[in-house]
Amino acid sequence: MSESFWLNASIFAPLVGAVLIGFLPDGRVRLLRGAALAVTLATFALSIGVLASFDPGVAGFQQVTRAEWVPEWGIAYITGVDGVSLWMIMLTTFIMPLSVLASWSVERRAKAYFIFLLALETGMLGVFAALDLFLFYLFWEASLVPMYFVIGMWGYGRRIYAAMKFFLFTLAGSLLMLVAILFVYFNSGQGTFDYQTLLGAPFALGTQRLLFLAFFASFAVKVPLVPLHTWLPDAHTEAPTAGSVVLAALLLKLGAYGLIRFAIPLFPDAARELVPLIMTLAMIGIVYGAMVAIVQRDLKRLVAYSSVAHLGFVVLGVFVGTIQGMSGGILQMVNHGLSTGALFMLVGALYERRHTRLIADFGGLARSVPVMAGVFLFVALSSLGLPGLNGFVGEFLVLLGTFLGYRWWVVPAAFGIVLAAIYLLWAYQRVFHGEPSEANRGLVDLRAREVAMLAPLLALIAFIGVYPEPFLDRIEPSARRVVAQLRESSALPGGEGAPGGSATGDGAGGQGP
Amino acid sequence: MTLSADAGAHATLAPYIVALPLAGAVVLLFFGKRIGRAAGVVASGAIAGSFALGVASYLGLLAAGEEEREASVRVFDWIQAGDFRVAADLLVDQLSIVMVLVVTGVGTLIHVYSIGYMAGDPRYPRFFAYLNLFAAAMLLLVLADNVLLLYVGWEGVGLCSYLLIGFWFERRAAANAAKKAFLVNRIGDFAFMLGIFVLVSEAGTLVVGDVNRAAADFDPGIATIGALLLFAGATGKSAQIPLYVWLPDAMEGPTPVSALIHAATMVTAGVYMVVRMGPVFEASGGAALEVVAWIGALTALWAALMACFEYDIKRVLAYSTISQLGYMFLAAGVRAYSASMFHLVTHAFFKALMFLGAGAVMHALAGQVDMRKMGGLRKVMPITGVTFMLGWLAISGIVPFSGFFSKDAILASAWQEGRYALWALGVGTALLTAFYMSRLYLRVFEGPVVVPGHAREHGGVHVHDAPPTMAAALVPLALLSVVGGVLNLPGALTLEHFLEPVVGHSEVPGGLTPWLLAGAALLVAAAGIALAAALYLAPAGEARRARIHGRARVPIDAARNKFFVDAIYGRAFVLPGKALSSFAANTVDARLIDGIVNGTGRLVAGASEGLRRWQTGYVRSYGATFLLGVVVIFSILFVRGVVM
Amino acid sequence: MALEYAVFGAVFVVALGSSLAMLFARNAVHAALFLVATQVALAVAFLLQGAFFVAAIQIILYAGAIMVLFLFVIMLLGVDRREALTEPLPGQRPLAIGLGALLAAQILYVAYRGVELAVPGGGDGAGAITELNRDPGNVRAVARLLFGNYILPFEATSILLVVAIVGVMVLARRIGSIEAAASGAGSPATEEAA
Amino acid sequence: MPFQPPDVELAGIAPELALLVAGLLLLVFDAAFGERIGRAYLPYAASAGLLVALGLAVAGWRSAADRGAELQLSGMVALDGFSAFVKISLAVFGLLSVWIGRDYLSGEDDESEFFGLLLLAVAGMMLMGSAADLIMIFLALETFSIALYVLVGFRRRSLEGLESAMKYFLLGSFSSAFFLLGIALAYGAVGGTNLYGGAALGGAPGLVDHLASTSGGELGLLVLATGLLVVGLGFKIAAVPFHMWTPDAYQGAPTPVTGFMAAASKLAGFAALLRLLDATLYPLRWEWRPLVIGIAVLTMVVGSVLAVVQEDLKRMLAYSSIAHAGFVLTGVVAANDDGISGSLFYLATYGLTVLGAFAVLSLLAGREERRVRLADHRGLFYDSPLLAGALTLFLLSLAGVPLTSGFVGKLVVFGSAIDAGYSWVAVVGVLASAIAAFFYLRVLVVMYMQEREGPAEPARRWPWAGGVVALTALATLALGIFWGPLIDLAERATFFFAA
Amino acid sequence: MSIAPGFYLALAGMMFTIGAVGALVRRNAIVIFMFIELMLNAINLVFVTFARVHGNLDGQVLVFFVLVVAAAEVVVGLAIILVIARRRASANVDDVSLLRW
Repeated sequence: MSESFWLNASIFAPLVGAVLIGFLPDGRVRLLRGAALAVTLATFALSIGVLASFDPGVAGFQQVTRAEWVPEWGIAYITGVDGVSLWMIMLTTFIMPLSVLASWSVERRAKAYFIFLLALETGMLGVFAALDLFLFYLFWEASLVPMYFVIGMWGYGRRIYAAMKFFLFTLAGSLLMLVAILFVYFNSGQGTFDYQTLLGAPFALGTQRLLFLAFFASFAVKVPLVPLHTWLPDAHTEAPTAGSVVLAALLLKLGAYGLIRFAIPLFPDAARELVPLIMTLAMIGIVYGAMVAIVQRDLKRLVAYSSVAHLGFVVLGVFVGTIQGMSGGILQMVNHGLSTGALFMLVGALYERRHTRLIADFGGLARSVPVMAGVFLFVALSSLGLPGLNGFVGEFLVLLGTFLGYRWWVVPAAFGIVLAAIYLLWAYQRVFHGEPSEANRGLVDLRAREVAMLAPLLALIAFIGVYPEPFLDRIEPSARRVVAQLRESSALPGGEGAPGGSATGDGAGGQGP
Repeated sequence: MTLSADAGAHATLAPYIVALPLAGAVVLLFFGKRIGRAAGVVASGAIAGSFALGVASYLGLLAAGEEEREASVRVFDWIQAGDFRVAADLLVDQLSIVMVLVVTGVGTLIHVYSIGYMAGDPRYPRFFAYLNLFAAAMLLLVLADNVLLLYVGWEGVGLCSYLLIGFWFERRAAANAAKKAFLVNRIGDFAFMLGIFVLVSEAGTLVVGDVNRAAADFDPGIATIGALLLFAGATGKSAQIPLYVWLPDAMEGPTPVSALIHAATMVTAGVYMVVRMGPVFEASGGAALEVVAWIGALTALWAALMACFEYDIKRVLAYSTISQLGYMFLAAGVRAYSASMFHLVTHAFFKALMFLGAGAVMHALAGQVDMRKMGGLRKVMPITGVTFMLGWLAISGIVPFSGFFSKDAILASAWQEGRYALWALGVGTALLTAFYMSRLYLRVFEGPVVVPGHAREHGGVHVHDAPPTMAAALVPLALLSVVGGVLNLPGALTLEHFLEPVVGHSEVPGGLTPWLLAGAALLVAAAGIALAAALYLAPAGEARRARIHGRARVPIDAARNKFFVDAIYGRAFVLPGKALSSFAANTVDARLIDGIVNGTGRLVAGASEGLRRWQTGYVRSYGATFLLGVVVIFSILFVRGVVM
Repeated sequence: MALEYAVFGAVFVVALGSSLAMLFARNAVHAALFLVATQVALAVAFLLQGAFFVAAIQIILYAGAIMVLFLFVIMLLGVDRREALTEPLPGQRPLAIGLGALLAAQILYVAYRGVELAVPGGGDGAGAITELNRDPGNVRAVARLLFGNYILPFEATSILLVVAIVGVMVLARRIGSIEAAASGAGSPATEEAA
Repeated sequence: MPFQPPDVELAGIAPELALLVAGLLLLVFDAAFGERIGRAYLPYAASAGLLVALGLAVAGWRSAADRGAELQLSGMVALDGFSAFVKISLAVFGLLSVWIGRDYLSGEDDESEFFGLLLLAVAGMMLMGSAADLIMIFLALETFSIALYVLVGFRRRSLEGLESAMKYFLLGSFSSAFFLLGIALAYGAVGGTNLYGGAALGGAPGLVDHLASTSGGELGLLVLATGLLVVGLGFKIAAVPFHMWTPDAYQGAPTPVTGFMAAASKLAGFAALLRLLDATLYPLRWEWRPLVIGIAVLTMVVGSVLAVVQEDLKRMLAYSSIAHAGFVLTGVVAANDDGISGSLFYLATYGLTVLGAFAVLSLLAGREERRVRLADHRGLFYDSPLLAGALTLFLLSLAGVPLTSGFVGKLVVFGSAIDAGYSWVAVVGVLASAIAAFFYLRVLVVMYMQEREGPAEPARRWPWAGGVVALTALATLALGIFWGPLIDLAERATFFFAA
Repeated sequence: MSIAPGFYLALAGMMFTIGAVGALVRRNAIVIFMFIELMLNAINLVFVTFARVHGNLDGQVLVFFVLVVAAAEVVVGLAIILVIARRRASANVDDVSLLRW
């Protein structure tokens, strides 16, 4: 069994499972659920193999598979992991069984539902593992379609509008990326889509800028960065619970991952030049997302906007050009996946009980469902970055990295932690505090299944908060590599580059003088 | 758990000091329902165990040589990213052990008190879980060897404060107060975090000792910014101007919480932190300390003014706490760190005592807090009355109670440093302190017996003294309030001498001056008590009060309305913030950005609708379009190919 | 020479005149007759340039066969039908005329420079044509080309014609069945022409 | 000068001849015996003819591969990889159309004419693919155009059908006139109408030859001719602004014919356009490129935008076919090998996909063409999951979603444009595809996310059309994943005869 | 053949344009079609004229093909027009506009 077995098996296990589920009878919902759960759990088990055989000391890619696919075009099936993708893959395989658990209330057309969900998992895992630009794009788009159906077919209220918006937004961005990928292919002179080969391809700064922006358009939509974010609240709000969980916990990571994996390493000079712009956007996202979240009336929408703010931290960390920022940003991707995923599960659980998401309809739930209240608070605290829980580690590193790189630029971003406390605690107060109204009395507290789907998340939230080392250890070598790409000028013939000298000067190596 | 080889033996216990209450909290959170009534005992046992371990550590520390008293223990590596490394290290030295003893000691008493006080509450186990969690966080805060770990404890206690203020979350006021406390603290923490960044970038480390050693080389400007940011954090946690507003509201929490968190321990975290990071503050070349001292002095006076006109006994105590914390900052600001710590300790004793006494009164009067509806209670609840009286005398600064010594130390230090203005502010505050505390004490416990109507009806005869568990907490605290002063009596065992290795030496006045200063303080205290007696105890007090009120209606009303600070904050920050958020959500997001998005869609659809009219259905107009295309193409090529 | 100019002048006037007349003829039959006149004039123009065979089939096929077909259909639909000369489509007429004028101007310029655009120096192969017409003769020369180089297009026209025939068959059957359907369903009668 | 009859080599037109023979036999046989023996054999016979033609086209591919490209029949046709590729594709499209039409027409009394005309139209299109002379192109164009005029008007008793036929016909002849004027001007410029000419044809004048020996301002007339030729072919491929007939004709025509037009007629038009612009007139590319870019951009944008509000599925697909013409035009603009092979690949895969889509429509709408409005397909997925699934696949392919052949097609044509330095055209293209995605998604929304109103109308159980759906779905998927072989073929097909 | 080819081309050009314009402004389908025939005729003149310019007969042969095509178109076209005219009792193309937008 070769070293790369686990990775490839993890990628395709859900797809195989989806095909097999296709042969099950449509009406047997329990059977279908069980099968989907089994497939996702098996995938998780396989991905444990990836984690186990991962060598933390290696900065480059490991467990690499390379198989020719369309040799005429230099397209190959290349997959591999590094410290960045490892955790994204683990997060995906970890979240998926939980989102299957969160889909227990899906009774209608369950077969199609689980098939889409599993196809989606393969798509996302493929994105995280692909080391060939073509393959990457393939998986990237392939992850779009199942989600479209999940939102559109099993969503609420304005699901069709939301699904359309989601699809078109993402597609518009990714098509620009496609053009850029093709441009790279044709103009690199390498005749290949192989990511690692293309890394060194020298492009003039002006060209790089356009290419970077094309990639960036695609990723920024997915992240999402303000002002390209408006698909997100709609999609999150209207999607079924598991859809929101997957969207928030995993799909948004595709964008940030793309920035780290592709946008920066392929076009480092352009990335360096555009750092101020992107940082500004990220900061706007942090503050703006939080402010908009404060006044939301719909609980799910509130959580959705909190994602905008959180992902702002991620992007900020990625682009500040310090190892702390990068590591923190990557860790924050995992953190956000855990805490926001859990929040969406809780909101979904609330919806199942009360059939409303309006904050004003709730109140006093801490009395009627104390365990859920406690869990919600715990997750909210993680989300608002309480030290000792996971969110803090990521946010702190991001902010520290920002400070080391850019000093007082950090202030608006850091103020985001105050705003996060405002919207989360205010929402918590309105939902859980106070005297419960008649409708809010006598609700059922968390069921065993719900505990089973939340407990792993809570455990991990606490674990990362207390002991993030296993994560950071594996992230750091890869993060260091990307930071180096962002900071150093590549060997440009014209000697362009290194424009960000003053900006990145005093954070060298993460420490001041 | 690995212990570093060079750790002093006495530090080995430190992790367990934190872990014990933490374990108690976890056990109670998960199994609270099953444990039921025994929760109070479990929790008290956990914190008492911590206290015992603290004492053991203290003894171990005393046994160690002068040079080896500072010891740290590594629990595990926490965060590493690049050169930035933070470990979960705990530091045991003279300063932290003092705090440990105060926290666990007072904490244990309050736990015990709560067993009686909270009896009958449906969420009884949860209360103790939170209380234990708080103790753990607070101990982590004081024992942290690096600033980030301190920050963990710092926010941890904030969280517990939130949970406990909002313990009776069904009450809107409690829920609001909890949220307010957390948010105001978050603002402080935001500054604190920025301060941490400054420390990391300047010192390259967050280990307290290393930072303090490196501080000497800091650029004064940077050091000032860093120190002020840290201090901004402290103003949040320790309720100083401008972030004190949450503390009076925090009285919505159960009274033991007010005693433990909002009087004795948590709110002093800011003082502790300033003392801890003293060298950083000093590195700014005086500017930062100047700010600390002035903020402290002004807060002391400001809060005391408000305390003078408040009728809610818990709120009076809350303002008093703010005021006393101001004293501590005043001391720290003049580098009298040990005086600051000294006052911190004595204040913990007498303020906790008074809160618990107030709690006993409320307990007896079915939750009544308005002092106008009380009177002469010493006669019906003698233990509470007497112990409260001791606390009153202590805070008022009457010889030989503990407050006299600690307050005097602060004032003397200010004088010694030549900061006469600060000294004057301190003395003025002392007058007010004596006055409002006497007002409180005299109204509630002296004079004719007054019991609020509903308390009489509900339990008329049941206006009783505190139950034994509550009394068990009151009496030791009362004793400590009385004798706490000995801690700093001149001699080898003084607190000042003990702390000197950590906080450095501070000059005390010599010769006749200290006696004169002490006399002045005593005189002022007596004046305050006399004034209160004249207004509240004397038969003519009622008339005098009316006269004064008539003459100074405006300032008094202002003071009763907390000088409108809450309202001003509301107008200046909360409302505009909400408006801005609404603007962002409803206008920018929904109209502008989504408007552009949907507008693009509409534009395409509109273009589609418009363009389809072009497809008229008349074949001749199709032909016209065709011909148009031909002519355009022909003309272009004609110009390109033929003419040119 | 002079005769040639005179004939060309006549051709020019007749061809252009009857083309224009077509535009304004309200009656379809008149338009068809003007078209015949134009075609006859063109045949003369062919003759003037030595295209004898083509001139002949122009008369026979075009003016003879095709135009007869046109007239036949016009008759079938009713001769007297007059077309209103108002224009219901807004802008159609100015647009058509404007575009036509632009196009005509450009083509005229091309015609003015046309030959030199194609053949450097504006060569004239009239001599060669005359030569070919003498030997082997116009018809024979054309035939040689048609059955030589152009044999495939020539044969391909047969496919074209088959298609046309089959097409007309289908459409004719359409007419029958539609009329049957129409009369069967009692839909508006087809004989409404006045 | 004695007359030298030309060498008659039939290899170059063998598939056309086969179709001609098959078509004529079919017509005659049916006319003679139709009443007696019924018509059930007709689709088999038509399929047989097309299969023979397919075999001959493959043989032509072999021979071109073995012997290299050559001109035959006095330079009238080229036997090269390009023409063979086009003919193979056309034969396949013809087969699929016959199969769709078989169920659609079954029982009608003019089946034989339908199949006969279809075969002759395919023959004409094939001739277009191999024509190496402008007049051949014109004749081929007219042959299949006239067949299509009739086929479009094939719907019994439908005024819409007749109207569409008339519009198509009038505009078609109008456009023919311009195309012919283009030929005339080209003849004036060159002295002959052959695309190649020169030594290989005994010194006969031809475009390539002329361009090689002439330069500069003396090409003015040829440039004008190019413009008019583009107009004529632009009409066939439905490029804006010569597209106006498309929606009306597509909507009015019988569904199998619509599919046939979308797939085959477009391919034939592009075949001529590619040969003309990217091979023959390549030296003049600086003249025609801006023009074609303009047309391409207009076509992509107008087609995509106009499809957005369509409620009739056939009409929507018509506008979408306009947009697709624009996408292929980017490959024409590129005018490099990738552009040509990409265009061929695109056209081949697009044809399969769009035929599949129309096959689904014909299964749904039936002979009466009743269920063609968007709203008629609410909840289709729940009534006919397989059909809806297939249509989904086709629409996703048309939208250019990866793992479908449509994606690869876009990839190659946009890629070629980028390679040629026209990235901005590709950007316009992707933006147009983003708009286009909207209306494909609308169909998915209707099928999956809305509930049916009223009773379910079961789809027809037509085995032949169903088979077409299955085959094209398979092809759409397979070519989306393993597209190497086909793109390889298309690349080898870019071998033009150059004298 | 002493008249310069340009004159013939000019004549053809004007006729072609008249044909194009006429096809757009007239409403009777048959008349429209006649104008299209006029355009083809004009093209024939161009062919013949260029044949003369080049001194070869290819142009004259091409006229032949144009004629055939015109004939085929006429047959089919008139049939279509006839069918519709029978159905609608009108040869006015503006009456046939069911399919639009």
